[in-house]
Amino acid sequence: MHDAIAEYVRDGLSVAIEGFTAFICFAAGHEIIRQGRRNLTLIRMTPDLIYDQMIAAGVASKLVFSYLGNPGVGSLHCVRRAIEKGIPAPLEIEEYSHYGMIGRYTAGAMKLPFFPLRSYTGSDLPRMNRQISLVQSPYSEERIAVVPPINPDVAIIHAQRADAEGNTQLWGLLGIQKEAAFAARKVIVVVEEIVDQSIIRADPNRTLIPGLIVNAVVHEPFGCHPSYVQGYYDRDNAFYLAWDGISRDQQKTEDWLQEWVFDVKDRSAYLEKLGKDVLSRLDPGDAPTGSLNYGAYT
Amino acid sequence: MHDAIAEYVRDGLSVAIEGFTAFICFAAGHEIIRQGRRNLTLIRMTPDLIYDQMIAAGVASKLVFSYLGNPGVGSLHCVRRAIEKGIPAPLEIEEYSHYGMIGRYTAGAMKLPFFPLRSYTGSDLPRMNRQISLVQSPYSEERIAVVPPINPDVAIIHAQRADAEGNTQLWGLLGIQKEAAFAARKVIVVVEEIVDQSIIRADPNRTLIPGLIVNAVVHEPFGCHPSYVQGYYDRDNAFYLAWDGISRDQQKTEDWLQEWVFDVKDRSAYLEKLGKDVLSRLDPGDAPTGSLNYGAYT
Amino acid sequence: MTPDYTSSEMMIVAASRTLRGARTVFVGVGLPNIACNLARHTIAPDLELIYESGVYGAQPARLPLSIGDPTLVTGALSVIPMGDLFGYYLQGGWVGAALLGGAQIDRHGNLNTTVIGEYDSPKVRLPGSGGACEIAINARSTLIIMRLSQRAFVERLDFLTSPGYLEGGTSRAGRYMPGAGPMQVITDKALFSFFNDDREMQIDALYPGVSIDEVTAEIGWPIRQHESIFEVDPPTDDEIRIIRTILDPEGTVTGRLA
Amino acid sequence: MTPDYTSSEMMIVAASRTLRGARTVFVGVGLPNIACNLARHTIAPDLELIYESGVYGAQPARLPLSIGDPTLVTGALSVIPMGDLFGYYLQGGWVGAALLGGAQIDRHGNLNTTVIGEYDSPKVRLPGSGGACEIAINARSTLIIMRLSQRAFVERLDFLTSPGYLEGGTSRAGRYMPGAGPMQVITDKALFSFFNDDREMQIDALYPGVSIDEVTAEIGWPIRQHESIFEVDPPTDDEIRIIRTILDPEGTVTGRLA
Repeated sequence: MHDAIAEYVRDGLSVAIEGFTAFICFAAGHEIIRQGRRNLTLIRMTPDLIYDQMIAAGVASKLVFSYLGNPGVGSLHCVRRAIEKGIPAPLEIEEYSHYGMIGRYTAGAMKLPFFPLRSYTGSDLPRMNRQISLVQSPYSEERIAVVPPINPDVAIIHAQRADAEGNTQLWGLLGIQKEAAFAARKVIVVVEEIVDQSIIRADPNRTLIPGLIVNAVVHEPFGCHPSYVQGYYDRDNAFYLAWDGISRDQQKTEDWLQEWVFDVKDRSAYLEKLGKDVLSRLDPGDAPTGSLNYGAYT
Repeated sequence: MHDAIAEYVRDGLSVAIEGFTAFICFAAGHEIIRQGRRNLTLIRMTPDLIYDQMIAAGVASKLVFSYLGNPGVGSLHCVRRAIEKGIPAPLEIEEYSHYGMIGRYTAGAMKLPFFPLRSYTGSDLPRMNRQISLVQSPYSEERIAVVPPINPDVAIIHAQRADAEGNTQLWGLLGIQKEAAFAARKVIVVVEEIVDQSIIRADPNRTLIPGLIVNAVVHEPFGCHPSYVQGYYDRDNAFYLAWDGISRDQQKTEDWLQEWVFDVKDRSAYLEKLGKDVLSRLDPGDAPTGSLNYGAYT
Repeated sequence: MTPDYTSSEMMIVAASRTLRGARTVFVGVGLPNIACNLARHTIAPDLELIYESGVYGAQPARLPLSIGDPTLVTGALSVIPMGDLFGYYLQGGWVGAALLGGAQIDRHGNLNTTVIGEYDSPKVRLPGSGGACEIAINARSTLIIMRLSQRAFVERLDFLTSPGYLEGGTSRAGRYMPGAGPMQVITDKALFSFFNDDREMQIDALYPGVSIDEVTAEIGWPIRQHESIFEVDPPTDDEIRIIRTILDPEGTVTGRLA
Repeated sequence: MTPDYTSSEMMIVAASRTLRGARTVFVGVGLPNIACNLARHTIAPDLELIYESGVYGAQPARLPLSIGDPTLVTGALSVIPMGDLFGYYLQGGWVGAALLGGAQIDRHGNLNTTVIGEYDSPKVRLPGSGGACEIAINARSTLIIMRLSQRAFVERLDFLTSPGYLEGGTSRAGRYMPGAGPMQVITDKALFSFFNDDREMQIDALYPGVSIDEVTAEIGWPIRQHESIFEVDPPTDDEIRIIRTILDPEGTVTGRLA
């Protein structure tokens, strides 16, 4: 992880750590904080706790997003503090709806000049964000809203498993990870397990991201805690609740960052500090899919 | 099958039997021929043998497509005869490239006024098909090609399995089936197996078509022969080769239709006539996926 | 006599009853989630829950903590990329009803979830649209769930995030907004609709024991009243039993919001 | 001395050699399929095969009979909807090289696969574009494989299905055509390129034993010649062995096309 972040996430670049509620790679976010990156443009539909922490640590100068919330809990206090009071530093924002962000990633991935969507009619959003525009349909009177492509410099995607070349399989909430990866100039894949390529090839419809577009594969078990990985561990909701208290205060937030990010060397040290009890509390139990037949066709 | 076709496929409607090389529901096509439908608009990226047979039988007055071929073999002689000589009846055509057809289905499914794609520049296709148009991007000088939505009256999709409500799972070539189903006004799903809903729910990422949009579920094992169903049976390539000979002659074609469509009551009778040896020759052998864990999360 | 249910429970029950016979509902967590699940247990047994996280036909084995809870994935009918959910399901016209909320609402059912104060120097920065803007435009109808208060029911929004009936009347017509707009506003004291030519919010019904004055006092404009306001039936024993024993046995939602 | 290989085998070998070091190739069945697999066994071991049917990284266990053969699915790295293949892979810029063919080609590498004669009253109705039109525009480069003949190498196409260099020169520039256009035309007698300012087809190399006159006789316009035409190396023993023992042991492709 250290090397992948050091090589691809440079000061001033745009970075998308994606995963909707699930698969949020806190390990990568913490490593970016630890390496002291500055002036990043952070892109994410739902900034979640990971960007709350990164913004509190001062890595970002701009945020592109569609929903600011601690899911199921409340506000992202650090992001609000940056927007409302410029603490620890002013934060430029560029704001869309969910489908607008989805459209931006999709257009970026498909190298389209724009993505059309039925949204924004009557809303104040286009007034505040001039990137949202309109296009006249040649087939009717309709003028439809469009958003421009987005191509992050780096996308970081967490998944259950990949082979050594980065052919990546994911099940559960697929979010916008495929689109973000294809839209990005560089892709870092972080996985719970690195598996033999034969396992990937045994179920090719499950492959969301091909190794072709992947620049680095990082093996980082429990890399999403306190977020979750379907079938591997549950969300640590106690932490999401606790963060609501910690994050209301900049000093308390900085103390937390010191203890849980700067003072731990890497993800292994973080997990050791967290303790086995927490991880075993998050065991999801079993719900197997069963096996299918693709046919040998020899 | 008889009832689903009788209820939803009426004279003069537009029908899309989709599936790219794979999952082509010959059982539905034959039933449409048997019921003597007329003036259908047939929509399909690759008309394949099924539309060759249907057009030779005189069910269609128009064809919307992107590639006319007997895959891996050669021409579709019946379609050519209709276009070149008006036999058995003149056939209007409306022609796109593959991505153009994909875009039409996608816009139809997403209720978009148009779908933008980087194609057609310098090609004669837009001259012959005025539906292909251009749209000015608000973000650059680019004028990009667009195609209009298509919404077939009926889509017929074959798959490995569905539950009784039509929640449908499919693995192998996914083609454009999801888009065609969502674009259509009515959807008929034809499956090799009807399974308990718990089997569908055990692997929710595998569900391509939700029962919500399905009007009829038909259980028709081997319903795709001579096409194939991944993991269930192989393509009957001997028939694809034989068709090249049969289809060169309208009389021979009509004799074949008499013998294999009109003179067999339904798919069971067809399979019985075909014989067990053919079906066992098409057994694909085993290539299992293995089972995954979604986690119980109770 | 103190009623043996909380105002949150009454809201849940009222919301669930609006889903009678519905086939699909686009749902958030918390109170709306319980309302939808209550409807499945009572007057809409075929109701399928759709979450913007990409889940269709969820069957949660526990109370979901967010719209991205893994318990919504396991056992669902279909789990898909968010682009498919917004493109094929929502924009495709397959979302029957959608539940929305907000920090502010105006007389035409327009919602603000973006900011209190100026956009560029906000007093309170709210979450933003999420999917609400396109849901408000594309869902066949929307149901709005909010607690009554002068701060929330305002003469003028600080920011229009998600359109209701815009300027009222026929403002939605001819603007390629496929959905019909808000059908009902469900609060902790009364139910409102927009069933008039101006598409202006009106009091349709009061919860048991609530007076008109208690309602109008919480609204920042002179609220219209339907000519014959009725009283909502209180929760049935069955509804309360399902909420308390099946849907929220620990009172996480009903307790917190009460 | 009769050479111990067929012209089909020479074409396959020549096509495979153009893929040296390539990472991805968009491939059809038949001769192009064998050429790509030969490249994987020889000079492009990391080459991944992409099929428009939605397959990336195929590892066919038998000779595929069509681009939709189930043997391309089983054991592939990824199998996806066609919209993703055309949108994310092809238009996204991830297809390095693509093999195309056609019934007619002109001096600027434009291809006709639609019709011989008038579009509205065709002498021969051909298959049409399939994916070729967008492949010709978006693939980083294309390789054209066709047998030489006066009927195929024509002064004027009956229909322009898939653009090469259009009117030649810089015609592709400024028209939002991300791909560079045709790099090479591989025939049964000679190799051609477009490496000149006019982007006009020129003879670069002859197969062993083929004369310039045999080539020019099959081309419907005065064909340019590179100033130093070279002779292509004949197939190596290894190349022939791989074709005959591994890729097409029954001679289905090499035999049929020979």
